[in-house]
Amino acid sequence: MLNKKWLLTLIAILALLLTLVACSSSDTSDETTADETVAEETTDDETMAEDQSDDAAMEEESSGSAMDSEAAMVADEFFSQEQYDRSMRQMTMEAEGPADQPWIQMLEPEMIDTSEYAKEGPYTFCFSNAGVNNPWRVVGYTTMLAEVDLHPEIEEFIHVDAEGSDEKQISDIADLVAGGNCDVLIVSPNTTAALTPAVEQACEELPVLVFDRGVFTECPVSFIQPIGGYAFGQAGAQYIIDNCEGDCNVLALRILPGVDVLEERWAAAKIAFEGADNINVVGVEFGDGDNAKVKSIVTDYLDRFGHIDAVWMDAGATAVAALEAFEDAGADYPIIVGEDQQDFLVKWQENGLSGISPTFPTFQWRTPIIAGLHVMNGEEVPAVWRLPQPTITNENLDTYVQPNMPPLHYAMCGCEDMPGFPENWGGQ
Amino acid sequence: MTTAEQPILEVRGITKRFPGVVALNNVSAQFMPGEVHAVVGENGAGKSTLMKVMVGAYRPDGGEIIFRGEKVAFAHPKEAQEAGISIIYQEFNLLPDRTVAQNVFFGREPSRYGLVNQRELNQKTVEVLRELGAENMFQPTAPLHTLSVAEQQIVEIAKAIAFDSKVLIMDEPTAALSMTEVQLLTDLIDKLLERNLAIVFISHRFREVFDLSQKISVLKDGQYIGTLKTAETDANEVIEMMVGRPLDSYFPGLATPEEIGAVKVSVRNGSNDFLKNINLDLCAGEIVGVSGLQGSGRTELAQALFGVEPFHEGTVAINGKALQVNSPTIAIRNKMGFVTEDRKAEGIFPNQPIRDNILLTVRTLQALVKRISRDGVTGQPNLVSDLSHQVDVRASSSDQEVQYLSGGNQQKVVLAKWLASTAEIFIFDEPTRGIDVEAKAAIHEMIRELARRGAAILMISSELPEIIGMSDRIIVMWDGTIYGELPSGATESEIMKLATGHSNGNANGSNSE
Amino acid sequence: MSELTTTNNGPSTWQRFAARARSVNPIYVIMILLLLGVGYLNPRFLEVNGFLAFLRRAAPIMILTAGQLYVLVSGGFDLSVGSIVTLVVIGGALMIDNDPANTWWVILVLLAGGVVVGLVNGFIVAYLKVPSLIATLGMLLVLRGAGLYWSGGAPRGYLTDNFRIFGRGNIENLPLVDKFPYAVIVLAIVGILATYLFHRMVYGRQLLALGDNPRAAKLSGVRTNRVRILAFVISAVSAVIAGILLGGFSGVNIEAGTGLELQAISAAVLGGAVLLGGSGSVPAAMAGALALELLFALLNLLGLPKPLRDAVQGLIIISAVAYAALGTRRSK
Amino acid sequence: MTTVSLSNMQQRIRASQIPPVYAILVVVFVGAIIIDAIFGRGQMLSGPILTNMVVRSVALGIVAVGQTYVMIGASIDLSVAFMISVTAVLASFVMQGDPNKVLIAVVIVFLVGILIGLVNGLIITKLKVNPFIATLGVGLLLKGFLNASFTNFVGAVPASFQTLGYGEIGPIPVSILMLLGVALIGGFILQRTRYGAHLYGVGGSEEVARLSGLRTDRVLIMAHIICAITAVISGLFIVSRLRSGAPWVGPDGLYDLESIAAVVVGGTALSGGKGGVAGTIAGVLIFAILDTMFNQIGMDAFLKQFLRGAIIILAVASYTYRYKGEVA
Repeated sequence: MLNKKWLLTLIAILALLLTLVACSSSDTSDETTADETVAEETTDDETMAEDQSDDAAMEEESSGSAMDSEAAMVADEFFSQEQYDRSMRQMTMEAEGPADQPWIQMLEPEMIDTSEYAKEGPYTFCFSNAGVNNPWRVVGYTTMLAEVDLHPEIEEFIHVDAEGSDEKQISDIADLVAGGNCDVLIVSPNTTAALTPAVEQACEELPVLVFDRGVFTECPVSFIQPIGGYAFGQAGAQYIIDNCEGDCNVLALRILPGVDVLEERWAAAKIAFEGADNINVVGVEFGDGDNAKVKSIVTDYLDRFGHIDAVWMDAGATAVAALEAFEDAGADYPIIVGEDQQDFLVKWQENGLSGISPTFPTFQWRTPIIAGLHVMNGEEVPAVWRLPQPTITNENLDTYVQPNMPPLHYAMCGCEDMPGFPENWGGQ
Repeated sequence: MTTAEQPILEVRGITKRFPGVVALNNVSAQFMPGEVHAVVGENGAGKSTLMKVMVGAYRPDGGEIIFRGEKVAFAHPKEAQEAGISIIYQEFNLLPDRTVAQNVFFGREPSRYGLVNQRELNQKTVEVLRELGAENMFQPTAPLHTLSVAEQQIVEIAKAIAFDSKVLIMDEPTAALSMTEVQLLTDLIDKLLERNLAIVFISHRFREVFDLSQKISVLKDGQYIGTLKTAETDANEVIEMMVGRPLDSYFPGLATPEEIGAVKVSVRNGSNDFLKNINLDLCAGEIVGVSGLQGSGRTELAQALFGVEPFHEGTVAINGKALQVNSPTIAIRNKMGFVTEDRKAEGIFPNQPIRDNILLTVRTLQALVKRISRDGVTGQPNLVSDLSHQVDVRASSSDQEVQYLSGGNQQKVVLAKWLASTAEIFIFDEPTRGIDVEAKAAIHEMIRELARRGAAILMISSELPEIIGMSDRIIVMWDGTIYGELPSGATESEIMKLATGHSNGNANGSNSE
Repeated sequence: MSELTTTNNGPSTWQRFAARARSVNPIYVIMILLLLGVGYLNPRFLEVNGFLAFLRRAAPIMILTAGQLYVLVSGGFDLSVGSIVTLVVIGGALMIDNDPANTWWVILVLLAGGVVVGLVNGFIVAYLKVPSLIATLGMLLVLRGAGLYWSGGAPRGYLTDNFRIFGRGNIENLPLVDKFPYAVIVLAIVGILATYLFHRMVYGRQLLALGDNPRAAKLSGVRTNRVRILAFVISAVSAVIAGILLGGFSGVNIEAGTGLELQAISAAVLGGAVLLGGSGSVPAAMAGALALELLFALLNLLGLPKPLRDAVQGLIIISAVAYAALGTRRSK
Repeated sequence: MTTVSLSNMQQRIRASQIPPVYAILVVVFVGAIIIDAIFGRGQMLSGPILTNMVVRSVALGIVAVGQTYVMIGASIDLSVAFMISVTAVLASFVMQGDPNKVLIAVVIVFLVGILIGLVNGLIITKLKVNPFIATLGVGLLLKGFLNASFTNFVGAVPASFQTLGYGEIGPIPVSILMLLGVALIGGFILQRTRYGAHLYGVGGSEEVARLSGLRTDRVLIMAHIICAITAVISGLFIVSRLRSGAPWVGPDGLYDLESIAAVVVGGTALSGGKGGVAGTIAGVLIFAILDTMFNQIGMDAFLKQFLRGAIIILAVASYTYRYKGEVA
């Protein structure tokens, strides 16, 4: 029996060591990435902090470690200085096209010829969707279906849902291509890297349009995306930096790693925070988009640090949960970065918060259908169809609050004038 | 058999200790080829431990084992088997979802480079079965679960001798067999003796011990008491050696006519998938013995009465009131109790304390949301301790989990469970199976005592002496019917004739004295 | 407990104390140690209000674990509870339809729905004889699909404040504590009821017998199907209650229940429940759930990243079960 | 004699062991074609769609073969999803797109997989931890290890390695041949080797196996190692399809629960001792047919999930409902 006990202990220790080793090794790799990608002022900040008093040093240390934790890390492949610069530039530009129809506006378009794909109607449009597994995608997909209905020349619209699995989406795309019915293939990739080969294969057979998340290939006829994650992340971070008085404890909440759109948001925010001297990022956490987790995380941080002055989020779905954590703890509302979801907008308006909502607009789901029809008509489309990315601020908040819409409806759907609104979107 | 031969297997001064117990203390014995050597003793006397030491399942703390003239120390039963000592355990050790051949050669399949040679496997199986005279009974490729219990026993023996065994150890091989099947086993053993095997045989059934063996060794409390030649001794002498004192009588007396009361259970034309046209009356105060071969419908009769596999046709009346006993719950509500054959699988709750085992049945009569009384029921707060005294459970406390009790004590707990439910009609299926002599007598006494207090009792048993010794009336089943009824005092041969479907003349395979 | 022994010298007080100490489920010790650890790092946890706030957060998983224990003791698993929680949150919001007046009947409908799901689970296991691992796995998919289909993939409608009060609200201005979470009251009621039913009522004993030896239970008169189905109903209803609290705590969310089933099973096992049935304790299982939550809080306070929490959870449940398994073998 | 040969023939048919799940497979396939013909585009029988249907089941099929082993051994493995992730991540991390590193990467992932299988087996057999908890725990450990070390897609496999996922030999994709190979070898070992016979024995009754002189622990540990190996193969296939590995590829594919469901639908009992690879492959194909049909008729994803759950329950119930004993 003694034997078994020892075995148990041994395995326990082994496993613990394994995890510790894994953890520490990842720390080292973090440092290198951080060094490579992030401006060098950080190190100076840290050395300065060490000279201060014990308590402050503790805080600074934890802030330093927060920015060095895995959650704060930005992988090389997800950061591109060029793209970052492009986003920053485009945020200040006026888009081409009608301002009241942002889904057909474009920024810095490089038009390409598509006459090789021109074809007589009626058309079959195929759509390989990463999933309709969150409200953003539900609103987007509903909007896309409404757009399809606007065009009688689209006779059939085949939608295949990958249910959030890369492997399934690869098979789905192969199925659609093999079926031979599709005139256009629209892809909203589940993850960037994984879907690249499948999209490449599809490109050989038919015109492909990619939107929402990207792929590592330029073979699609057009890649449709709003200005992008950098702009989103930077806008929120900059608002916090500008509106925070004195030294400011900031909690950064992310959904999950590895999605380029989300990685870019954090990368830009990280650069902004590290460039500001009034910001102390006390934590960077993944909340999985789960309200309960986010609420628990925020509550724990409030317990740990006493006060949190601002919350930066890479996606607004859990913004309300984060705010409720402050309410429940009896703390003052923080400066908050949310998104264009109605529950957040309503809360923002009701409580007169200091907030900002960069958006990743759901109106982009209309664009692929429109682009697809351009391609079918042999009309020019931009190789990269860069859509504008409006931001909701304290000033224009009232125009986006729609009490008749469900709480998780996204205001920036561009769907208000479409047939079936608001019922098809769950409104009343 | 000649005694001039050398023993093929010998144990000398074997001692085996478990924490707190000396299971074997300096035990010695010799086993001769061509001889059946019975080892008897009460439960806990050390029989099974001795067998396990011989095949290397346990390592002895002292003493030595001599096999074919050489000292051996097996690390695992497999080593013993490879050397030529096979063991058949009490419970079937077969795989129901595998074929006969896969079972016979399980663990030592004929193979090359790890690949099983299927043809050779089946061929060898047929050969082994032929040696046992069973090659025509079933195919080597038949899935085991399609075989009858007796056929499975043959597979078990085939498995043991498939190796070129010199010694075959059988731990209660007849426990699950009925009488004709025991006869089959006897024939098999004769065949094995022709091959000059030494057979070591553990049994609680004296009939078989005396029928089969040439020698009897007795163990008591881990001590070797002595070895007797079967031909020169009798049951009384052996029992005296086993328990250390003479037992006057196996069985309590029968019921007197005035003790037998009104009819408590009455079945008319009862039939279901297993039973045909059952007509049966059970009276208060009497013990009705049920005899019959395995598969004759004995257990099915019990299950039908108790509502486990109810009668589809016919009528059942309890205390004169006709009712459908479609579930054990209904049976229990009508004051029936069922002490099942397989205590481990059907009787006890191993991880629950004694008290909850005893009180379970009475609690099934209560509403699910009734508050429990820890050691009893409302009005009888000390029911557990009362009943434990009554059936004489030996345990340190009623908190003790039943898994830690001996078989006899577990059976007493099961009995107490039914006493707690204030049953008046009891069905006992093999009530003393695998229980040692002393506990057996105690249980027999308890059954009779129940009858004296006015309970109606149906007792199924494969042991004819038990049937004859206990029953006020004997019914014999054959092929799903009650084939005949005999008064108390019937002889074994009378019972056997009915049990084999022959009301007169020579019963095939019957075993007269 | 000496009524059965023939030789009874009466154990000394010290022996009795030692025996009782040994019989205390180690999970309580672990829980208290974790609480002290958390309290050392953040004294707020040891204050009444801080602790109550923590209990409020832990209440859903503790309730879920109490319900899961019933199924575990019967010898089964209930993997569908996470989906039930999600369905409660989504369905609650849909049915309430932003009108606080609907809350009360919606809660009743949700509870009734829980009963139905439990009945179906139990029916599939008890009558169709599908092993519960598979039956409730299937039910997990069915409910998740149903919930999402019903709502079209995104919840519609808010959970009104009077619905959320159970998971989020406090009774204010009490003496001693200035606020007392409703969730803790719900937790206490459910905990006491579940404990009482399991440990003090006939049903608990029948359930233990069923899990320990189903065949023997049937032959002893236990209506096994009824007892088994009731266990699934209790589990499903506890999941509904947990869902109401969780929805109250965190609002509308389609991820609300994801992964909770495995966490509840782990917690019950930490509390000494034996998989495949026959042994378990409601308070210990709930303590297991609380200990798990405390552990997460501790790791968070230590600043350990989330991935390590998974690893530590894995390590701890393996160790706990191994410890119990080796322990029982030793005592045999 | 005639009766003997007749019964012999019957037994041969029984011994040829076409699992009953094939009846369900045929029904589902025919049903899917009919439904597709009515509501879909009637393309189910076209070559590319059929091929793709099988390719769809490669990753699940391979790991389900391994899951069959542990489940025949009356165990279960919930850690396969994370093993797949570990393999995918580690392989692409080591390869870094360099064809020369393929071999070393493959060796490493197999060693790691075998180690994990060994740990699973040791915890279950030596520490006597219930396999459900043991592999759940190991899965959590792997998850922690993965997420602590890698938060993204890391590295990449070289294009040559992607032949595994996308290559074709003649008209047949390499991946299908790989599934076929794993299934055949898996089935062969179970049906024709001593080890297979022993595994059935250990699953049927550990007691019997032990008393028959088997080292049951080793047999079961081996089953877990085999399962881990199939998870590694599956992971390599997935990473070759995805070009790069990420920690979530395994759990996102639900390979743990789906492989168990496929095995059980294929007729292997949770209680062990019977079943086989042939049934499992049929179970996997049933899921693939349903998936393809749902895609073809444009079924709502949520309804799909609903139906998948219902079908798992019904398929298993079709074997079990006649059983008389108690099931938990």
